[in-house]
Amino acid sequence: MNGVHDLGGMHGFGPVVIEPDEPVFHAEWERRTFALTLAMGGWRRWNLDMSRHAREQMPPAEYLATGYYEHWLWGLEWLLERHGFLARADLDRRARGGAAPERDSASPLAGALRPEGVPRLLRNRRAARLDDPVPPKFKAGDAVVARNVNPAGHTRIPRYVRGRRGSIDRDHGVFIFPDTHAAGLGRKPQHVYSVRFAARELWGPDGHARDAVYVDLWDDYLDPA
Amino acid sequence: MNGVHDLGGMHGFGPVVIEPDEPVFHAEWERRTFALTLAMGGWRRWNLDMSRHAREQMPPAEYLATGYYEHWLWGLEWLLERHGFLARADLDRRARGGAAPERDSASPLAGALRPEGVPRLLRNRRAARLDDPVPPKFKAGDAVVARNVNPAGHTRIPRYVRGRRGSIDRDHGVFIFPDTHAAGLGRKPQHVYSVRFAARELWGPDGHARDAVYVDLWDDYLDPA
Amino acid sequence: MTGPRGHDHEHERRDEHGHSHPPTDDPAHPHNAPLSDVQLRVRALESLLTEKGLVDPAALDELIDTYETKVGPRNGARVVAKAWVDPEFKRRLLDDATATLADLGYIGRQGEDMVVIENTSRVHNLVVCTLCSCYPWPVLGLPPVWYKSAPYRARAVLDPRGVLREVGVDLPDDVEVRVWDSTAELRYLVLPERPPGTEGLTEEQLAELVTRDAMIGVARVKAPGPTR
Amino acid sequence: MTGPRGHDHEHERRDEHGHSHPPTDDPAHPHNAPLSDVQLRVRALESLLTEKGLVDPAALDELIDTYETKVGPRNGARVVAKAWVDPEFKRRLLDDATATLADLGYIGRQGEDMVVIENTSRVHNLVVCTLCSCYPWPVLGLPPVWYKSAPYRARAVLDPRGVLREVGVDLPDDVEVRVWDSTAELRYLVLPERPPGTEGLTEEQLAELVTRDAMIGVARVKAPGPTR
Repeated sequence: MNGVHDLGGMHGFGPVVIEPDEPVFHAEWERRTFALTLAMGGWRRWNLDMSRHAREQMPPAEYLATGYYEHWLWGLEWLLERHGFLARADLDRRARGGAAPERDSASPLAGALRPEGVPRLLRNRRAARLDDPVPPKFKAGDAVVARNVNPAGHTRIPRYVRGRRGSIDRDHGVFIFPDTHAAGLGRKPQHVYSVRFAARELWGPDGHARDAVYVDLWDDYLDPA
Repeated sequence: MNGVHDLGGMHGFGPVVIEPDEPVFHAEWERRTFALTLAMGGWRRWNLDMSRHAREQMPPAEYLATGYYEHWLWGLEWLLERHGFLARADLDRRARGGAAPERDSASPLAGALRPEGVPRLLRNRRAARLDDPVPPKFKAGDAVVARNVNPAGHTRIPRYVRGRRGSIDRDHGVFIFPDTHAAGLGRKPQHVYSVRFAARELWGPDGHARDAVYVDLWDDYLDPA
Repeated sequence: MTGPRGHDHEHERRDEHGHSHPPTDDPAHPHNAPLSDVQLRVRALESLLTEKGLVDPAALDELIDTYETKVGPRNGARVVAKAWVDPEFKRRLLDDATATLADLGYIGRQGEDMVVIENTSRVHNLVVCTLCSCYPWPVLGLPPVWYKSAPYRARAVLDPRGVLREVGVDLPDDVEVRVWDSTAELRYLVLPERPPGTEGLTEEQLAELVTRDAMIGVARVKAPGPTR
Repeated sequence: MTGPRGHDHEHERRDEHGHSHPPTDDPAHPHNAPLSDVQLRVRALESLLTEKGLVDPAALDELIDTYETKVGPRNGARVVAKAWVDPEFKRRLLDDATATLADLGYIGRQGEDMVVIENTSRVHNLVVCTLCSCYPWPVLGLPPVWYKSAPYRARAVLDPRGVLREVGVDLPDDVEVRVWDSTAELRYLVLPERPPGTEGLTEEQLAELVTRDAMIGVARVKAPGPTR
């Protein structure tokens, strides 16, 4: 989808400000949101692409007015509701009531993430890479053009490369295709490449003659140039 | 500038909802904001392109969270401050104080818009059209490509046509060029054309095969295709 | 509403897209609610500019009155009806809209350079301004909220058929949709199709059928009668 | 902060871009201020999911502790220092980052497939994720606020030299800037240039010089000494 999350190339957001000695989290609710997202992901009712898609459903003005963990919280609530874990109305009610967590009120179900399961969850060595013997459509050095597609669903081809010409820098191998995976339509294994786009090709005279942007793109996003 | 005001082609904003029997204004502050903007424009310290540019400076999240007359108000405040009419800090102070308008506390200056001047102001027959004998670069039927430019300043070439191919539908004559005019860099007279872009050229397979978008573009935004 | 000077007893509610709505009798928001921030701010702005002699409140009243009571879509409707009954006028209107509308007095601010585009059984036209909210004031008045809002500006160019379907206009696949994005100082007016069954109506009666939305391209003109 | 369970005495302030900041002693916001909406909401969410048996709060604590105390940019710094002193390791790291990092145990979530890119006197690399905030967790920990925020995501691809200038890295015109937009599941780590004057330092001493920002590409590694 062409959402406000697709920020590459936008003006008007002000300077980049690096906070010195920044802590990992800035508030306890950020810690808990982070951990709740990972723990609930452990139920494997949704995949990573669905998680990203969920965050992209946040209303645009709200997305831009809030930070990272608010996006995570919004996306988690959206997924919990859609997968029947928790209705937002129930959460609204509990939040208004302000009741303190009753942590010991239930034993974790079998299948819930336990402390001893955390190292295994985080040592994950497989995310989106696949072993399927899919041949690549391109090889390093090939000239390509990024397709001009504008799907309403989740996609990982940013607007700023669509219709632009680049060249294959390297082939990363076979991966899950996010557009179908986010929609529950399968993994559609295919190659991912780093594609080099000259800054001038992407931005015209406003780009620097020497510079380039490398974007990871799937076979389905590319045509021969 | 590639700002959030450049909305063409975005997803995620929800349905179009037409309000039945909608009034011209929905609140008194909208009436006054509208009229203040026109009346202060009468001082001719800024032009229409500078007004649009001013509204585009609104922080993106705020722009998307607010409506039309809030954009106008924000832009008017920005212009008033930059042109030395009124500091925002003074306005903040007055707004906090909540003092009622003291309308008769000063006589309008010579040059201020008076009621009898309103019909002439609104009967304006010249906005951006010029008589300069500038030859057109293109004629109806010519194949063109919209330039891929990404200026940080004001521009009227929407992102969704940049780099796309179209054809000249008609030549509208010679007009002021907004990119320079908004920056106080002159009128740079040139032709404006309606350029027809096939929906498939703009949106790829997500466009309808039969449809087209006509966009008014200046010579400086176009190259021969 | 308490008239053009009635600042004090207003309030607005906002929908999820942040658009203002007219005052209601919603008991959660009584009419004597305190002034909102934006109300206070605009009052402060007007008072400061008035004190400096930069604006004359009476001129503001006159500007507002013009667009609330004098200039509006009835102007455009009269033009459309005239074009339906007068082929020579229609020819001139499509050929040189600016001069033809000026002859009727429908000329001026945000309508200095006009283009009229004709809907037919084969072509449906739709007008938008994706970058701000350009709109032909002399013939249609000030634009409605939906025209100025993000959903329309975002989707009219990408998915015009979806937008039209949403507002009740279903177009067959073999009709061509042309979307006009008002990126320059040209202002567009759609000349809608004259509905069948209106042969006996006068120009004045026809004008009454023509809606604002039909002249933007998001509605069809309907014949009068039981189906209306 | 009052420790991992200290919900109650927190507050945050937000800057103009809506980002959270750590608690301060700002007297306008005392530490016993009521809980904010988002604090209440997350507490409610955790309590409901816990009551349903879907999460174990002790597991949440373990997840948080991992990224607050175990996984962070010191991992990446050790890799960089090793590559500076061991040419064979550096060759393998650039050739097959995933396997080489896995040998050191720096493998896992959000770092399953790694690419290391080398800065030289001719090429400066910069990593961004314009679409969300992808970041190599096993070597750098969780991303900082600026990396996740709109200004960086918007401008890193369009105006990388302007961004770098803003954060104190001025690049000569003849250096090529390569921006890596992490749109897929590859995660990028920049191998910064070893600063001159560090010939006598041990691998451990070198690792101490390497900053998070240098491994994202928005800073240079500086030699120790009075200029630091």
